Amino acid sequence: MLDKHQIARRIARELKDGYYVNLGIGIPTLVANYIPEGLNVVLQSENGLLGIGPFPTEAEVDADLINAGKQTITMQAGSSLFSSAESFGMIRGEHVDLTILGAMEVSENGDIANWKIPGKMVKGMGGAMDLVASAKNIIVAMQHVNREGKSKLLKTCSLPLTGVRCVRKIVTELGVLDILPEGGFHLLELAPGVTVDMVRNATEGKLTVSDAVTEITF
Amino acid sequence: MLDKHQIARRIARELKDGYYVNLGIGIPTLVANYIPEGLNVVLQSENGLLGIGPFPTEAEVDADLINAGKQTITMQAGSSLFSSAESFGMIRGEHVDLTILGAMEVSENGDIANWKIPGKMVKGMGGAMDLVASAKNIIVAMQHVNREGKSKLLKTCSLPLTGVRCVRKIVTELGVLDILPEGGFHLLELAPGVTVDMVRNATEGKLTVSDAVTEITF
Amino acid sequence: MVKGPDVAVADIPDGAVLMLGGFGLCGIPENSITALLKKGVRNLTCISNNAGVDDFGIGLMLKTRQVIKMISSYVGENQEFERQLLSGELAVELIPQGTLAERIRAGGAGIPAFLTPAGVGTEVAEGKETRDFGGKTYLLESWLKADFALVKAWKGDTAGNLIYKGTAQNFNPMMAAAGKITIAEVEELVPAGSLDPSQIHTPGIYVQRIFQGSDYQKRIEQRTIRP
Amino acid sequence: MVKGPDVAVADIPDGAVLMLGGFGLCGIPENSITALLKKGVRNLTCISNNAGVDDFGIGLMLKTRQVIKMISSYVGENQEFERQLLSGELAVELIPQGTLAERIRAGGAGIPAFLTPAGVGTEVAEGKETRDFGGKTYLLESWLKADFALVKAWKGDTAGNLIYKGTAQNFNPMMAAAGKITIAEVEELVPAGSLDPSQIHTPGIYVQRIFQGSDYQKRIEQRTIRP
Repeated sequence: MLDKHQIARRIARELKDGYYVNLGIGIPTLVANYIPEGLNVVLQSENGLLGIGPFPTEAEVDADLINAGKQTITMQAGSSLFSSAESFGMIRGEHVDLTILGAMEVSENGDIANWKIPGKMVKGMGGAMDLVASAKNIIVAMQHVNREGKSKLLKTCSLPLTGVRCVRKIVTELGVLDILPEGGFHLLELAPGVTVDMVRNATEGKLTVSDAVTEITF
Repeated sequence: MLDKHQIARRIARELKDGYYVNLGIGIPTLVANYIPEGLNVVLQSENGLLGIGPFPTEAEVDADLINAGKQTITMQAGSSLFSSAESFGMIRGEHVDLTILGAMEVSENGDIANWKIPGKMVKGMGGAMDLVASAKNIIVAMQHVNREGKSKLLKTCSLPLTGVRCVRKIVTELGVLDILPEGGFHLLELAPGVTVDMVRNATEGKLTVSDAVTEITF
Repeated sequence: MVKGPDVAVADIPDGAVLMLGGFGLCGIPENSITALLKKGVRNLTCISNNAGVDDFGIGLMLKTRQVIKMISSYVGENQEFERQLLSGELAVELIPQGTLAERIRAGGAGIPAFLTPAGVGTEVAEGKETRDFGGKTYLLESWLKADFALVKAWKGDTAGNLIYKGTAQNFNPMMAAAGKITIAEVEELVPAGSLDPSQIHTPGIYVQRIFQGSDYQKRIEQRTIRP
Repeated sequence: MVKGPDVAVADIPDGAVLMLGGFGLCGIPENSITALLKKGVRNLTCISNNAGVDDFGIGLMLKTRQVIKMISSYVGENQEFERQLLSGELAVELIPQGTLAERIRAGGAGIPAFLTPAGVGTEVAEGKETRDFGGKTYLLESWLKADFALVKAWKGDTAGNLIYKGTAQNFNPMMAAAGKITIAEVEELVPAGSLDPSQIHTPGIYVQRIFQGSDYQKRIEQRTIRP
């Protein structure tokens, strides 16, 4: 099984040279730590920055420079700063190559729910609905099952949706799955120590298995 | 009768302190020469500048600094430069206090025609349609009659329209006229040597005359 | 130019619709918020991406119950907010962040409505007109305007031009354009002509009142340090 | 980064839809136009506020009959243009300047349609859907995109960030965002990290190819001097 750092590390392999990438809060943020050497990847922060750098040293901390998770950050060489309207213009206009975000549920047709649990406090969707409605390519980092052991990869989402038919790929503690254009989860890779049956048991939605399932190695 | 400089000079009296003003090509451009002393008026150029200054000296000429009439210009202190989208956002959003432009015809309900003569070469409307559709206040500088002596202040415009029900005030060689909210030209001021009858003869549209018509003096 | 925050907000009436710039606590109009607290104006509708934290930003105005409605994209950092929302004292309208940014931009730019894909197929789409365009479905969203916009910039000049620092730009430029009256507070106010015209983020035409603020706290929500 | 204009435009095919930045002759992509002339690509649709003059800018491509359609707001400085238009060799679509700017902005920002008051009650409104909003009538206008956008900036860096000079900004930033492939030529190309991130007019994400141009003529249409 993968821990959250390994999920991030596996997702980082999907990055390509020259990609502009938006990383959501949580596991997706960790992907920045595993960008392969030599790849030029520019991270977009929807609050108005292209070119997120590493977290600052104590001396570098600047209250006027934060990411969408409100963490203090630095800028890479070649960065640019802009308004939220420009930032979401970039996102809506499909200029960002890849969006990586977390999810509470994903359905077999690529619907995603990650912003609201009815009956609990509503915090708001932030930029998630804009991101999922417009991303050219979406990878979801999530747990395959919830704390009660129930699948989060479903036939249809039970929670209020964030977006429809948008997720392309999912990386969980159990493995890597595509969502097929015609619908259905398609298992591609297994985490170390995980069997196809374990994935099958943890997946409520329709699951097919690649003829060439491989084990994820680091 | 007023010459074009006097028309500009009379229009300049409509300016108020703190106004942002867009000046069209031709007579409106001359208004800049007659801004009353002590008034802070900021001129907007729809190609992306707030704060047009005087024409440059030979040494100051900069090909990258022009107005909407493609003339070389300078900038005032406190200027700002921006894109055409921002510029027309300003115009459409009614942030510009006053638009002064020329016209070929104006109708008694405030319609304006100033961009196209069928059968002649079509040059395009430029920014005129955006300006007249959104201006909070529009003053037209124009000739009362054409070269054949026919009125250009009409019941309805004969030329293709630039905008509808938008003109508020007209200054011609003969005088100053408002367009009433209910329709109709309303004569307020006469140019030196001009009589009410002369204006009446030169105005095809409905004309009413103020009880207190004054003569324009400079 | 006005003397300070108290003069700047003096005529904001009870029941006004306000826009307040900032993302989280970054780039918020600290001085104007303090002046609104002092003035005690009530029944405010606040359009702001976030609602501050319990003891800073808009959170302070929630504590004093001056706000009756929030229009935001994310409000998850505030316990008093939660309490008032659950008790029905406070109304909240949640809008996707990009739609919020664009609706405010549309308000300033004179565009009453536009199409966006954000929220299609979700509860955000309920009751909204949809349109298909090139095989994709979009929602028709309308502009947002405010009686007063309160924005915060780094530098400003006496002509009202504003320059923001870092990611403190966020919602401030669109809000500056979408306020009937826009009140800008800046860390440094300079004479017109001191700023480079090509570096202005908010042209002065959008700003009706400007003052130099003081005592900026610039609180940090998630101080994250590299080892 | 590409080596120069010839490489930058090498894959622009016959029949492509281009956007070309500039207002009049101010801020036009001089080097890219020269490369297109050399390449001899034909049947182009050009979206540009103006059509150049007889012997400069897009006018040069009209002379060589490389353009079959212009989409512009004002085309009144060009006799060859007039001749081709009257003879039916050239198609032209005239769009109000603000609508043109906003349609291009919408193309880059993923907004398929929006409402604008410009042109209501005129021949521009013919065949278009209208909407009333708050007692005023608006036209529904759609986005514009291009296969290639050719823009010109003052400074640029190797990350594709652009800074424009004076009023040479005009249509360039929106076109940079609305081109599937955006080719930027700059007067000075500097390494990434040399430009202040808060002064970037066009973020590098919009620019696919950038090169340092040469031999800029920067013609002036109306040289107007103060005595």
